Amino acid sequence: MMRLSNEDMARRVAQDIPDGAYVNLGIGMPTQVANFVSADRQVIYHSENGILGVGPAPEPDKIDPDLINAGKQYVTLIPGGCYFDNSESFAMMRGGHLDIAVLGAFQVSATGDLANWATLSQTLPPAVGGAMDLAVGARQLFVLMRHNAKDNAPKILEKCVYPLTGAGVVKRIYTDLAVIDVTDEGLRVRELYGDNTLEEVQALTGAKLLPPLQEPSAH
Amino acid sequence: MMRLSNEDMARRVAQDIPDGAYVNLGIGMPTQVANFVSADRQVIYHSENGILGVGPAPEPDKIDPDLINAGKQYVTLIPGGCYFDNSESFAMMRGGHLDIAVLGAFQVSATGDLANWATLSQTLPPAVGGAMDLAVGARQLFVLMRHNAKDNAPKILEKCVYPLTGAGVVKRIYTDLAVIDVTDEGLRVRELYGDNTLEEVQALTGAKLLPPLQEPSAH
Amino acid sequence: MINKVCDSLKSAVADVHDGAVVMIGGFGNSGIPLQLIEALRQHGARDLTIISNNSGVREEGIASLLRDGLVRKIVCSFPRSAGSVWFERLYEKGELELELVPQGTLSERIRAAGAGLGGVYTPTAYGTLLAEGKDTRIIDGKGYVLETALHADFAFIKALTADTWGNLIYNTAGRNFNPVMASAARITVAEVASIVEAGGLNPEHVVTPGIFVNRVVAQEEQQHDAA
Amino acid sequence: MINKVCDSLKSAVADVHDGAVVMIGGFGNSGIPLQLIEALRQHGARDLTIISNNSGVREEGIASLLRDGLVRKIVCSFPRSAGSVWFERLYEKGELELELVPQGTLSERIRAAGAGLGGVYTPTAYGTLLAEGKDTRIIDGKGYVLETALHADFAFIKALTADTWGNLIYNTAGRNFNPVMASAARITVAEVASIVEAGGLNPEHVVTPGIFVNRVVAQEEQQHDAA
Repeated sequence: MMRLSNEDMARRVAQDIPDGAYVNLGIGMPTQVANFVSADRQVIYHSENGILGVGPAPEPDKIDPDLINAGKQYVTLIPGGCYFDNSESFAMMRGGHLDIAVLGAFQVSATGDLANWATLSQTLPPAVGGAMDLAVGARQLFVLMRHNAKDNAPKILEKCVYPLTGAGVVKRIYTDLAVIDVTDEGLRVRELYGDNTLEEVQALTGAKLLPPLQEPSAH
Repeated sequence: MMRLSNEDMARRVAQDIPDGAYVNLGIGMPTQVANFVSADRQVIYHSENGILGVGPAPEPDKIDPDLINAGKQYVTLIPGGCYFDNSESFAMMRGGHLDIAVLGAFQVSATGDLANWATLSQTLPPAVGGAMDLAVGARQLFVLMRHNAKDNAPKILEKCVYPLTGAGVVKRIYTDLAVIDVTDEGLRVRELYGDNTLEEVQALTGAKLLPPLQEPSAH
Repeated sequence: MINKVCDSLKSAVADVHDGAVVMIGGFGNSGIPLQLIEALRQHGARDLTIISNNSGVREEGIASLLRDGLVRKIVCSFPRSAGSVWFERLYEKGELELELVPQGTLSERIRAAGAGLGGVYTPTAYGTLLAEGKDTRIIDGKGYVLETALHADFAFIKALTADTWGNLIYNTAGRNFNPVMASAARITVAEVASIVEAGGLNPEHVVTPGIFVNRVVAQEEQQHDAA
Repeated sequence: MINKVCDSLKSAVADVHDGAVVMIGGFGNSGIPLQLIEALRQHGARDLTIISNNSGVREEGIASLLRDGLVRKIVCSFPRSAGSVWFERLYEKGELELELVPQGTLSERIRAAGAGLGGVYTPTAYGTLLAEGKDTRIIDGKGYVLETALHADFAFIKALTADTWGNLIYNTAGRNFNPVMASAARITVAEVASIVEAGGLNPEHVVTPGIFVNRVVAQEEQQHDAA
């Protein structure tokens, strides 16, 4: 089977970020998406700590210690960006002003439930951050994650086992095997990478997958 | 009986505005209070449309059409003042950040209910503005009004007849006859002007007045 | 590439439909998008719901929409002021629905919509006529009224300067309802005195981030027509 | 005459009592009032409730208060991060109470306190563990959770420049929780890099109006002690 690298997964999501979009990229793999958005598109990245227009990492001698992204990395501001406080930042997120949020996940359910903030493990104290606000607020919530956990357990399930971040919030799932839409009918495969078949991907998935829709004829 | 002029009533309130206070003065007579605050006190006037540090009227050639107070009069900004939007302005009012608000009133009740936005007349369509927000939010709400209506009807009543602006919100009433505190025991006269007697003022008042407290002895 | 600048006031309001809910910024005569209102009047969409602090005076601003019979309902804190003749006339004839909202509750309900909240518990109006029929709740011994979010199809606002990405700064007390309304409408249109390139505003000084603004239009030379 | 400037960090925190509820601004290492936190640590008030987005890393900031055993409870969105050893240690031993709040709900609850609201209905956390035991409500077909106002005795915040009346401006993303916390405490203390006279800040650029700030204190020369 064809399995995309993390980099190629981020590249694939980047193709679906349109020109002019306001986008929040979650901590970790989602942050990489920005590296692969086509240079002919202007995308405005939001960071929950209070930035619109997040730019690339600064030169080492140009670091502003206050100017970090949500992952606590030093960043810059692009021309046309601006700053605001946390309550306004989350008003943007919760109020449906972001076109797209891309988040990682532990599990996604057939009805678009997202679990990405806690496992069932009791060894770590909990922490939630801004994930729940993004989950309910972004106009389109994309999940970017490997199709299976390290032990090969499926991460796409009929019902999440881990505590939910949000219920019925995920719009599309990008994995290393496929792109899958969450629809009213259920999980519909949108794209299979390489020669991956629906049956192969289904075997690695804990929820029923629907086949891709036929492309409508062009006339 | 001694009846203060409107100007002297405003002057009397001004004596009770301390140095450093954040104050909102209602439209009409209360606005005059600012003219009489002692020059050795710095008082920061708030205007509900989004100004802290309202200054005097501008010279005619210095008018900024956007820079008006809540009464729609042209004003200026003093050094140290600032601008903000309406939602932040009302956060200040509602959130208990203003030390004092001075409002006019149609009626005040023995328990500090305030009626100043509507009468029982059906001839005028209603309008409420920011009075209800000031009423619930200011740390101390002073009412400045003539003791009696034009037809001599008392404006201080056991219970307001007109629709309420806020319930149990008034702290002190300044009229042309007296200064009256709203206390847990009831309305207590704080100060009688000139030779006005409690009996004379009581006769013009629609609620029971308690006599001034004896000054505590100095030792 | 992002460019939110509209080439005319007319095109900036062209998609306002009959029955639209329209927020209009301003307080008294401060910070009102008068040219957008005039474009809306000429556009002629009817049956509008207008959300604004005031209702216009004489024949100006919102008053001109009322006069032309374009408005079904007004959501307002202080509709009656010296010269608000069209509001008073229509209201008395029963031809205009009024939802009277305390001023701070008006801005807070608008903010709630922009911030994705369903509603807020405010102490304002508790125990008064304006709370009748509304849910109330005692929290820590104090009474509050539930006020729900107030959304709009369009917000017409006024700012001093925009950049091409819709970031806005204002002039003095001209901010008033404009920033909060920008956040609460499906389509926000800003009338501005001048437009600069993206990057032309200091990012520390931006008051309304461009994410809240869909269209920016420069004020045109004032036409002194007799409308 | 109004002058909110404190002559020392020590005097700025001197009245923090045992059991106080203290908000502390900052996000990660951005916009944290580190010198006020150190002054608070030296002051030594105990049994504190700390409201902050994070819990400090290594021995720095809030982590130093945890290490010294001054904190009873922490209200926080993301207490666990790389290096948050003191939080993890105390939490696992059951010596620290944690109230976990989604980040946007944290700032909205703080704003509600500052704005005099009793609470807000937020969609965040609806249908999740973090809504358990809380009132919920369906408004226009969508589920919301009631979140109540979060007040504090003290807010310690960090800004770039203050004037003597407490008006504040910030540096880039150093704003984060600082402006909203300023509004929600009985006493707000701002640690700043520089102080100017009232009138020295452009009134259009002020982010936190001075009415929300009780004390301003300039950062002192960094002492590289081994605390």
